[in-house]
Amino acid sequence: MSIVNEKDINEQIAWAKINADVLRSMANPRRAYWISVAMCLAMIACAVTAEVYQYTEGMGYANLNNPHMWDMYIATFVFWIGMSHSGTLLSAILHIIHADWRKPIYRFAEAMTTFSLMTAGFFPIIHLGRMWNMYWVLPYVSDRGHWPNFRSPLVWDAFAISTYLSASMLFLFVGMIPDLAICRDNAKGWQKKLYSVLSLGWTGTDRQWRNFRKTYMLMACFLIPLAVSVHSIVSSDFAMSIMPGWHVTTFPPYFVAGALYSGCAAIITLFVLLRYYFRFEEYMTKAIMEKTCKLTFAIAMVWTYLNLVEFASVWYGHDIYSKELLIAKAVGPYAWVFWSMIFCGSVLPFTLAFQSLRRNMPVMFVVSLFLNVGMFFERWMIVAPTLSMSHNPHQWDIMWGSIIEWAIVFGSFGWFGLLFLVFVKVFPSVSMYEVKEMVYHRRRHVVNDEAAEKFHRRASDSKTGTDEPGLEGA
Amino acid sequence: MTGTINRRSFIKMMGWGGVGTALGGCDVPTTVTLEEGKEDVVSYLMPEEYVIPGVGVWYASTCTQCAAACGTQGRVREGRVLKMEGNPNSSVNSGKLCVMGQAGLQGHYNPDRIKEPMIRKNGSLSLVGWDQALATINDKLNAADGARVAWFTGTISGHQKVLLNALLESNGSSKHYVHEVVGNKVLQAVSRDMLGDAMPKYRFDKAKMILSFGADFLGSWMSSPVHFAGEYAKFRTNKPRGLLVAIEPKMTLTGGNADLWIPARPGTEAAIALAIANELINAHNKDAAILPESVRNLIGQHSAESVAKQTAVAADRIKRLAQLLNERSPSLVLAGAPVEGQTNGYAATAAIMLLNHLLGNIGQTIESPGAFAFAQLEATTGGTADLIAFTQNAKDKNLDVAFFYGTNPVYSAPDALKFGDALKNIGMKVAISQFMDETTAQADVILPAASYLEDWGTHVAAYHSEQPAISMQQPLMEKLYETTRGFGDVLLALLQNKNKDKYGQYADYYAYLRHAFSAMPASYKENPASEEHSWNAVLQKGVIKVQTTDESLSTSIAEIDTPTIPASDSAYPLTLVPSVRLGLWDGRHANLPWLQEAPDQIAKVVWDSWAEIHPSTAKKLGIEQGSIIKVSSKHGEVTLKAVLLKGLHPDVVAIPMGQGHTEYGRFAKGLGVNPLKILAPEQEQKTGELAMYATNVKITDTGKKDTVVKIGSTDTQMGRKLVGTVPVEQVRRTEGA
Amino acid sequence: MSLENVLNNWSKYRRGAEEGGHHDYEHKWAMMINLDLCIGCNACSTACYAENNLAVVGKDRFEKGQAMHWLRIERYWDQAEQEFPEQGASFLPMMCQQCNSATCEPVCPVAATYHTPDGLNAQVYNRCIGSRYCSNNCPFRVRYFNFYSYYESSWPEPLNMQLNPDLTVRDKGVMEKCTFCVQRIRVAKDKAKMENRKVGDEDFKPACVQSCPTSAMVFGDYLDEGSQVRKLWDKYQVKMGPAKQDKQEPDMRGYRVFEGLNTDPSVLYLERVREKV
Amino acid sequence: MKRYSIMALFGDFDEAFEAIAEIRHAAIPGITTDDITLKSPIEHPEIEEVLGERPVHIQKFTLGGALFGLIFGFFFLASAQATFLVQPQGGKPVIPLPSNFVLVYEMLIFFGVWITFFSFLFLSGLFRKPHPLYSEKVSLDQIGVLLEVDEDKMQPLKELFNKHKAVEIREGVIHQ
Repeated sequence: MSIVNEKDINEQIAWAKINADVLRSMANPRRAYWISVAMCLAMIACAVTAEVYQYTEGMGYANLNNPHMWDMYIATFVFWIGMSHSGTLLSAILHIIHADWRKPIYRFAEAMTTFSLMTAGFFPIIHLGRMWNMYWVLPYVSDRGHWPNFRSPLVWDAFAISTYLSASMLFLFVGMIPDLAICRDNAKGWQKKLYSVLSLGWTGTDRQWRNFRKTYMLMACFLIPLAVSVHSIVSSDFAMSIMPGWHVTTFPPYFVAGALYSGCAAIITLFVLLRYYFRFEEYMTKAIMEKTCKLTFAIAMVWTYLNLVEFASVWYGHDIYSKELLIAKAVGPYAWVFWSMIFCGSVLPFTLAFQSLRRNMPVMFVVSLFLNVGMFFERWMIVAPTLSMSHNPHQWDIMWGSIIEWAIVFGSFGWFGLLFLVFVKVFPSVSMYEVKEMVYHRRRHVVNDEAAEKFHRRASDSKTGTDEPGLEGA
Repeated sequence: MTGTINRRSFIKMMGWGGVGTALGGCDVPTTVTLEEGKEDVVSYLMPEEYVIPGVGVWYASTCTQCAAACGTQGRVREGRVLKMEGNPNSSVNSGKLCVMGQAGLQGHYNPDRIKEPMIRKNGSLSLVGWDQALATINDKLNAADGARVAWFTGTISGHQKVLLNALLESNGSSKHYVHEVVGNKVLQAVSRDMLGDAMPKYRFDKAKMILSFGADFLGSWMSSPVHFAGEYAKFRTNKPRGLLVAIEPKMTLTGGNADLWIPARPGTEAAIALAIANELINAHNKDAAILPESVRNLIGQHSAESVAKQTAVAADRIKRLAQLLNERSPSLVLAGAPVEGQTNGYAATAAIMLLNHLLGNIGQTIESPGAFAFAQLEATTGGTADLIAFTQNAKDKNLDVAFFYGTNPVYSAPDALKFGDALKNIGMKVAISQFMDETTAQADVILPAASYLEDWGTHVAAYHSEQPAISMQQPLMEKLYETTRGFGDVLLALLQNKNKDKYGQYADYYAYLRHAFSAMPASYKENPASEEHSWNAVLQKGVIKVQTTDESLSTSIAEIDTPTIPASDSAYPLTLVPSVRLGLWDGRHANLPWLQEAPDQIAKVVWDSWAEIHPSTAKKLGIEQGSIIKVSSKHGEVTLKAVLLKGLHPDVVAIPMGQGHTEYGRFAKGLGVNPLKILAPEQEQKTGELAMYATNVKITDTGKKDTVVKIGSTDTQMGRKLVGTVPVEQVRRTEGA
Repeated sequence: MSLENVLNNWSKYRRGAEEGGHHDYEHKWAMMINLDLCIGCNACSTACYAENNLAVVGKDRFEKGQAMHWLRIERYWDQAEQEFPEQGASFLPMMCQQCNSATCEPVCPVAATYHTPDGLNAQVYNRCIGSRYCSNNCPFRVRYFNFYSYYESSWPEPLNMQLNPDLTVRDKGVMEKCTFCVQRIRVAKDKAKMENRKVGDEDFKPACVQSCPTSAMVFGDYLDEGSQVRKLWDKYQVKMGPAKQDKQEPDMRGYRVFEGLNTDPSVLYLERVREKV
Repeated sequence: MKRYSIMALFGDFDEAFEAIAEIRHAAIPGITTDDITLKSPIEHPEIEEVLGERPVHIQKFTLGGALFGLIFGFFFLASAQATFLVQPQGGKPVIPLPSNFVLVYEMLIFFGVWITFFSFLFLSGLFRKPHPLYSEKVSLDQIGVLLEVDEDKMQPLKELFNKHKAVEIREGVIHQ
């Protein structure tokens, strides 16, 4: 079949065109852009209104009650944190394993990481009863000799998230410097000033490139364990408790898998959108989409497996509380959420197994959305059922999110969208220099083996040459 | 408890307390400057001995939340009373206090209290001063024929009663109606006839077994819950541990703590009792000779088998009960409201009482309280007969002036009695009340009463515990509203109008009490030399223990006419049980938020009315938890939520009293329904009491549904060990119980 | 210098509860509740409302499950299968169990709930930021959160004059729970200190224990060999501390709720007794 | 003698490679690869290798940062816990290793990343005005070879560059 070994990218593509295309995507927004910005702002307005009301009137209006102390906000928090793992996966992991098909799409993935983190960060704060004291969670030197309680997974969260946010922002920024230089070279007026500052005087000298390469690799190496640890720590918010359904050993890997899963799904969504909006067909090719889908499918299966592991270990275990809860999840009032989670999370991904579907952008768009819906359900199923029926049956209670909660969750998507929209207009959403590298190397190694051959011979010659003394002086 | 206090410094302390309240309290103290000269600057540097800021002092008093007359002590800090607790010196409650007593504070600090006297001028109430109000009343009294003046009160005792009687006397009136919805008048009548004492002493601590026919002694029975709870504790901690069996239509608090709870339709208890008697005589050859011929025949007609058919209580179970009663001697057989509340309640109660005679419990577990030294102070307990009598009198236009105090007949009278219409025939209705309750709202003259925490008084418990006593009531803080007056003061004022020379000498009710105390025999004074000292001692103790002369009970068994089991009405197949909540009581506490929010002990519902239905009945009627249903009798209907409870006889629907107020302040108004309204105006033949358990009702589903506001999500413990239960045998082995 | 402190006391700071933790307890307040005597009358609960300024939330908020009863009487029917509950109801007064290995403590991000030298599980309102993790991690579900500012709604003038000045009225956003009437403990300890003697059984009782009409509750210092509560714990052969209880007489009454979770509660319950007729 | 800076721009990277290789082979005496600054739009490990050993030191700083995070992190936590003794015990020790390890791990990464970043900023010769001869072409698709040489070297260099089809040769006087 022809399409099977279709190239990830056309290596004959001219570099000037790469610059041009990407820079074009940053220039003069279309009407659609402004409409989406307006929509995002409207969504944010909803959330702000709801939050102001809740702040002044009290948390009670979020339908929280004695057993249900967390629910929606924390579920959404976990959801956004999960979303943030995609960028790291693509840019860091694929970078160190030299999978160069990541190059056209990692930039926006990384941006997504940063922005979903910035969104996630809101929720632990919003859900606080006295959010104006939130900084008490941080270990600052206080004249009262107060410290946070370092035992609390919530404090771990604070550490992990701040680390992850700063690290991934740096990673995103460092990776963008050469492109910012390109922008600088092509921009005029205030933009020129802006990019001159941002590009830190990058001129692409060999010294800059050498240090850049090393830095980027080192950061990637840091980011991978960090990403894993972050979601493990988020999972320990639950796993460290003694509550049935939370006190689960497999939670850290389960959360990480779920995170990568929702992240990948989100990448597919944005992949399709950018490809359509900015006509990036040449960079975000179907071949790359296919690779992304395969990756997603693999992760989906890992997630499914971990689900089964959890169910099995509970089912055959002797913890009556957890078992009770597991059954309640499947048949209780939250059952429909549970089963739609299973469907979206474990059944739907099989569409990714079919090439024809993988190559069908609209289908992938819809599927990816549903995958993320499933992931949201998963988060709800993690948080709510345990609260609704834990050890003491006297306090069992079923609760659904209130309008306030929904408004804030809704608005968080607006906030994320806004950040992303701003990003794609201010920064190159496709890494120009890396696409050039990709093209360059492929042209050398893949297309023109002969040239590559010659190249290498020359190189070796020149090496041996240096070893000969005396020539210098002559 | 407290250091010695004398009146002067006590009152001074009250003064300080007042200032403390003004400056302290809960809100931010306003900055006070001498320049303004508006407020006084109060230095806390040299405080009075009794108002050291931050130090709470306990003062003894008496609880009037129900008729039990428990001794209390209130914690006073910076002149505010903050917490009520039981007074250890009182043998009624020996230091304990029930929900109602705890919540008394909220009656005292209630935001809906009446602050000033009011007079109804052409329909609408207008504020007036005390002088004018009293003048109006006195004019009317002077004009009115004394015989047409009536007083309508709740249970009353102590010197308030003395003054009231004096007042009635001076009016030449004998019309004093005492009304309590929760009372045991029928039982009292039976006890008087069969034991020679209306209120004998029940010795739970001696009893090895208690068989209760609807006698909710942990709740409403003899309206002394705290006392009997204490007795119950003794009964249970005895060795061997006492056995409690409850036979009742709806599971009361007592039934909820029984070893065996047997549901019985109201009116069938007597038959069961007679069957047990039958067994005792025939199977356990108890001496039937003490019974009159007719009674023996009556018992003869009630074999376990035949009764089993009538009452659906298994024959062998009746036999077993008889056997247990025989083994566990001495025992106690008690009759309560469901038995009394029948048209033949007297006979039924008697039939149950005679089991005590058969079992020889008289003198063993039922003793005479002895003669109380101060008869004039003894409590006049209330019932519902007086309500009916009063209504009749009013209907017949026999009343010109009626005083209402400590009871709320407009609320508690069944619609069928047409009490409201009857009131219209009364020329002047005077209400001495703390709150604008339904009755007060109908009054022409309203006198704002001081709360029981602001008032002086003496009380004598209707039911005499081990140590009969006069319980002292003293103000625990200065009046919240200067314009309110204590009941005693009002009576005194009225008396002074009638009988100046005798009562003019008393500046106020306090002075009268001091006088009355000084008149008491020297034996009641700690230090006969010093009047002052003795008085303070009494105030500190809170009780004056009263000697009683030993007496023994008579055991006369009169004729008992056959207790007939009420025929079931096919149109109205269910019997209505207006149950009493330990908390809202007869509705008088519905305006106390703590009690509204305290879940019902059995149903665990809050802030609402509900109809308790047995699941099997509900199934038949297609009703679920929370269905909005109509409960209708021949005399009216109420619409409320259904609550499914297993602790109920299937032929019974129970609606707790206390809600359904149309007045009575923000916390009570418009909440739930009042089951008393739909009661049939049936009367107990002998005593004329209202037969409260003799109303047949039917249920219709409105199809609507609503959530029941309650605590507790599951009925069972879901396999966890939250409340462990062990058989008594095991405890006998390990603890020798 | 704290680093010095770390190095000097390293082994001490590494000690867990079973070795008595990093400091020795002055007192260990404990309770005993005889469920055979508990008649479920609510007196204790209302006493708690009066003593501890508990907010009355009203019908709607009660319906939403936002009630603030620190001490609630749980009622269960044990004979689910039978048509009538012939052995009556099972009442369980449930308040904060003051666990010695409290699960709420380690999860609080700001150390607003911690263990006092009295063995109490204290809640510092001022420090609480309302993350509500403690409540989520409490198997007894006895922590109550101020979802609203109740001082505005619950005590209309002059009801607020009843508020107990010995403790605060909590504002919205903080967690609260039973304190074993810590304000009474405070007063009693100060008094005892002034008279330089140990705090005894008779010095004070929590409001609930004081009010109980059947005296089903007993309170005292577990560390005081002479105290009534200690005698009872010993009598019923339940020890505080060890994860595993070994009773010489296994049939002896006395258990702690959710003993298996090993939170080591300070409240001992005695099984209720029923006689089969 | 005058000193010039000269930059040749190559469209074909191989030619640029050739040119550098030639200079390396001392085509023009006195000019070595050390004088060369390469300006390229993309990374060129393979071209850079002709420029000879040009070491990078970032990793050392990274290691330092990470170790700092590790050691400082632990003692920071431990001493905080040791001063703040009224912290929740929950039956657990004052200084609980498991939870501290989690936090120390985060701090290790935190400091590691930041130090790496800063060392990158300082070691990679950023924050400089673009060289006067800098051309936007470099950021597009051409590779530049920049040298600073004395007047006499200019001519041979130009020839060398032209020989290798330099697209453009820019030059400028540095100082007289």
